[in-house]
Amino acid sequence: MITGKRHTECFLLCLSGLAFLMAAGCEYEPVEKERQVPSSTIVLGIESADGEHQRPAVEFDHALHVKARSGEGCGECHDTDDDKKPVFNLVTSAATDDRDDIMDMYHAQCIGCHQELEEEGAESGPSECGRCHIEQPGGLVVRSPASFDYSLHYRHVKAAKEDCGTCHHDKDEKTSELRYFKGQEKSCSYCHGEEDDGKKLSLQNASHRACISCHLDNKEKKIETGPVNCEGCHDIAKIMSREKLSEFPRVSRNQPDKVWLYVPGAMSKMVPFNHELHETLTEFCSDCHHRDLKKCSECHTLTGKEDGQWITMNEAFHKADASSSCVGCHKKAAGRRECSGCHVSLPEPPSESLCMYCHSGPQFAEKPQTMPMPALPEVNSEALPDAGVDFPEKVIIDVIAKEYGPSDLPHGKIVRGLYKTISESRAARRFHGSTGLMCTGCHHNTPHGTRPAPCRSCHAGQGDPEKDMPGLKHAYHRQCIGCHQAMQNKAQGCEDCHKKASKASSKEVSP
Amino acid sequence: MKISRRGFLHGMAAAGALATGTAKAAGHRKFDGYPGSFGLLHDTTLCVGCRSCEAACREVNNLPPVEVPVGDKDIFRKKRRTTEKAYTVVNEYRKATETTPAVYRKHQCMHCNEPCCASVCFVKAFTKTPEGPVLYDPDVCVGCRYCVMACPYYALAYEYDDPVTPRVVRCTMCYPRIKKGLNPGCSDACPTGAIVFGKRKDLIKLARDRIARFPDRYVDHVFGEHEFGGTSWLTLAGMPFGQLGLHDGATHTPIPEMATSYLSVVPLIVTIYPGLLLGMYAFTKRKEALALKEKNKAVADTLAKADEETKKKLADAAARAAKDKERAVNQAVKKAGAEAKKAAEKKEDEK
Amino acid sequence: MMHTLFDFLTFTKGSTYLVVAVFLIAFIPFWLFLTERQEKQSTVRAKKK
Amino acid sequence: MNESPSERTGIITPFNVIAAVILAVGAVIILIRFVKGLGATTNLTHTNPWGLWIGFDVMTGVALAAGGYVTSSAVYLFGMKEYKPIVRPAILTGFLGYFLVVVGLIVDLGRPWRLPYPFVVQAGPTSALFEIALCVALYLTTLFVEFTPAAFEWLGWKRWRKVVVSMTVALTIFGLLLSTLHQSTLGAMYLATPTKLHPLWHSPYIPVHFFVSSIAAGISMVIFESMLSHRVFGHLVEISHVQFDNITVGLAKAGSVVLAVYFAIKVTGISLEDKWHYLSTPMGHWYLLELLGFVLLPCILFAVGFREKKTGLIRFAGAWTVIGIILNRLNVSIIAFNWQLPPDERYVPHWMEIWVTITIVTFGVVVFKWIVNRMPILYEHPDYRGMH
Repeated sequence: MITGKRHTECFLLCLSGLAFLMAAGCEYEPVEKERQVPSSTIVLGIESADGEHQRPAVEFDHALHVKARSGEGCGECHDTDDDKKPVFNLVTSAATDDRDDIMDMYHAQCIGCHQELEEEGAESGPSECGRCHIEQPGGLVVRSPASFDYSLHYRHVKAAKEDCGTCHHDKDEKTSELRYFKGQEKSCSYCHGEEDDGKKLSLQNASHRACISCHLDNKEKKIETGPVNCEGCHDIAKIMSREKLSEFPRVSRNQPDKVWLYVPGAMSKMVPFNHELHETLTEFCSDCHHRDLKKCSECHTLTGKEDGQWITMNEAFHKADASSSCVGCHKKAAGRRECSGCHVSLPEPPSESLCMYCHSGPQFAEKPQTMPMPALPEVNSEALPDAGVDFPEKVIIDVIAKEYGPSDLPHGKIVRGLYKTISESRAARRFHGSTGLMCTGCHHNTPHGTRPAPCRSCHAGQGDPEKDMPGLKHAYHRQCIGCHQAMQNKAQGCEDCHKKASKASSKEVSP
Repeated sequence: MKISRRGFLHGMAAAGALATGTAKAAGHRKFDGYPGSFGLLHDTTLCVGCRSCEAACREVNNLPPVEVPVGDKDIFRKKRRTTEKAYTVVNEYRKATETTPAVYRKHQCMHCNEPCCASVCFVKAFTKTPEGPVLYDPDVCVGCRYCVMACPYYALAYEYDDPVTPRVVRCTMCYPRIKKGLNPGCSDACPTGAIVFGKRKDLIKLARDRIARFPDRYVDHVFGEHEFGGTSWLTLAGMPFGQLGLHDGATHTPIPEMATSYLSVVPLIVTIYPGLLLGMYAFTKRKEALALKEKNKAVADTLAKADEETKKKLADAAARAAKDKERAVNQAVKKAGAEAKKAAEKKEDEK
Repeated sequence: MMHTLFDFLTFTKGSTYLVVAVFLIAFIPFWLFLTERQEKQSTVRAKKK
Repeated sequence: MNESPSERTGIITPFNVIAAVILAVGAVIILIRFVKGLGATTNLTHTNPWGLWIGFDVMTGVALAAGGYVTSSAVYLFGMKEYKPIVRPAILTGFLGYFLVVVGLIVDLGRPWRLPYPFVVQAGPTSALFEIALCVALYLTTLFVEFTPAAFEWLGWKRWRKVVVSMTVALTIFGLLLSTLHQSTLGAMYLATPTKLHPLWHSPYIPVHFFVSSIAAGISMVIFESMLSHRVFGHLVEISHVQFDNITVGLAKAGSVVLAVYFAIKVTGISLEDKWHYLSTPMGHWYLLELLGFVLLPCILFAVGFREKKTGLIRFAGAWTVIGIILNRLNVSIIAFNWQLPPDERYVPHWMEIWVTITIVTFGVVVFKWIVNRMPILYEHPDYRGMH
């Protein structure tokens, strides 16, 4: 009995010791997770010139106040315009921008209200400094920009009974007043920026004012309408869960369906561009057009213009690391997990042969008056051949089997997987020309339609460092593991593909 | 024993043989290392952490086989370093995530172009061979371990448990195999060709070429091309080298240059001190001598003064004596004259 | 022809050691030569006294 | 004179007993080290190849043995005759100090029997260590020769004594030269580790830091050691207390100035490489502790002690400076070295290492005692009074 107790004690002791050792052994890395502040909380705190706060910033729970004072209406805290409508300016962007004035204003507003309520004997908030200015680790406000995608836009179009003027307006140069110009709608950010001078509001104030007041009106009119609180537009979860229309007409702002991409003076072949198709592939116009909806070539000329921040036409279309350039966007698409297996091993820049996939139009020094509508043929993926000598179902790789046994490669399974991915994507079909190109993902440098040569015919022995040509063993492992890593296939360890061999056979079988 | 062949200042003798070039080898001269020396390129973006290199290294160097079987990833829970039983180790520097694979780096002696270990060794036990490897000679090693302490890559290990013939141990870049025309064990074993052996210059080209072709796979830097004067082992990476246990933004100045910078003051001190100090010594001596002279002079003067006075006293005394005498004589003469007169008058009266 | 800074340093530092050693030793006879007469004179002076 | 109380009361004194125990155990440990290797007796690792035996026995030992060259050059080169009575004890301490350094080295080296290799087999002239080895070897000899007159007087070999005494100036100059070189080069050793030693301690000035601090160490050691020997061997000392106190006060002045200079160049070093921002880090606070607590403070204490002629304060400052120098050398060689490594990769000395260090120091004290009790160190030999 006692001995038994002893044993357990000893065991526990050892266990704890072991645990300690392991703890000591493990590399410790700082795992301080940042405190998340909900989107409905507004952090109030203006840094002084030397970036110092006298007291920690106040985390103002907007939702709580809305709930508590729901009866009173927003005007209680927010300024109201001439016709007593609340304008949802951030108080900080009010008349003054002197730090102390703003601070006083807040203190007056908050504490004043809290004290009044207290006197009334109603439930109230704190009026002592420390209970609003709470010392706590700086948090990360999870507030994502309100995303006004095509679907949401159409819902507004419907709600506004096709009257675009409800939201869109522009400044009349003559009368210098705001009115609606048909067919010249722009995104808000075209005029409304960061700055807010009493007259032209900042994007934030403008949109808050426009959206929320409209939603409030509808609310009063008991019409189904959009959110009036912060999280309604700025909480990522809410945004994702928002109902997305599956079918809705295109945003109509007299844009073309199909268009020739042409830049005056460019000697390259023209690019037939399917604008309509790309609308379905993007979420906002601003994915490609930045603020206004001009033609690319207006700002991005051959040599670049100031309006285009000196980005040339060539860069605008081809810059690989730009989000809004053709190549950049396509590259991003090709980086998706299901594509990356092949695309990860494509060198930069891509081979010239790829240019023709886009530059398939005619070539003119001067753009002719009349051009035929660009024809963009729908490419259908051809069927896979039946399994056989030319399309083996299984390939046993044992050419170099030594301490590890042969590895049987599920060729058919892999190919069918890729085939499915490609044939489901219009772009993939278009750019892989046909499924034939798919094979070159692994059997690179093999002309389409011909039976691939065995890997070892190029990847001989130790390979050739001069040409950066890996040897056979290296080629196999890089191709397989590289692809598995890119496509997040868990089979990346030695034993996953071939077992440790007891007796190595090295029978030549063409892979 | 090799020692018999060596003589004192063997090092200088060896260098002296190369003295032909030294006329040009002035301070401004840049040294580019041995042309056509070999190196290895470790592409960490291709390394899958299988540790085949570790196993192969132990095999070709007749070391005990790896304790944890190849492919077992548990070993990466603890960071390891090279020891007297493991000339190379692979460590995991970033854990695998859902979307990104883990990042590994193989560590071993970097075989510097300007080896720090060699420059700090006071018996010159290390030599940079024209082939690239830095070789160590246990026959002269005294065991001070300054090399182990100075190596910026923590690549050297020491046989602490050997009381009689402890050695510094480290990767030899498989010098014997290279001499035989073979590749280093690790590069042969690597399944993905993440370790490439070749002429260092070619490998740098190769690395740059890879960076150019896959700009978003690599950090645009080849570690070991210039760091501390460059190393034979070159490293490519997809993440900052600082996070791979290497020195981010290390200087290009070879450590030997920094380490020996002060030694150029030594000859100055040796040549200046004797003159300077003897000067000071002479100075103090002179001060003492002067002080002595002053003293003597003072004594002499006082003596002289005293003696003057006595002389004067004597002289006066003499003078006074003479006067008295004269007076006495005159009186005597007068007296005599008067008496004679009297006598004469007396004579006339008798007649 | 030297290829590494290390070789260059080994040569220069080594030879410099030899050079300064020579100078250090040579300084003693030099000093004696320099002060020989002076010593004599002082002794002579001493004798006169 | 050759009779001393410690001998009259026989061999069994508390001191002797304790010393005997320490030495006995130490001897056993050293035996283990040579039979089973460094691994069995030290916490040295591949990452931390230098431990207490280098950091204290060598680094600190050399610094604390600086009294010899400081005093001898003061008296024989700069004609400060009044310090004559402290030269011999200082030189003896110096000689023993360096002797112990070599002993420590022999214990620490992997193959100590090859110690002469750099001179007889193959030289590594690019190494700071080569220069140090050369200087220490020569300086040890120099100190020995400088010490011999005492021995010759004891033995009564007048002619030998005469020869050596005639070389005094040459020896002193040579000693000062060698000390300047190796004291500074000890610091220069760390010029090779820019990535490992904390930037606050690593500086292009580090050789100068080491040299200047060694002077301070020498002076403080002389103050400290003379105080001790006057306590312990009072019966041997013949200079009057007044004379002894004057010497102490004079030393305080020197010590204060040297420490002030040391402080200045240390701060200058920080500005030279714009390393101010490190001062706000934990290591920076540790550095400030060393700089303000163990350089500036004793500097001020010495100054006050000198002004007020407070020998007690001066002796305290002396001891404080000695601790400061030890701290500095340990910082450079152990505490601020590999500072960026995680705790489990840092070096902490093994108890055996500490014991061996204590053993070596004890050994030194015993030998010092033995010699002082016999030879004319603290007093002038009657036959040679007022000579040399």
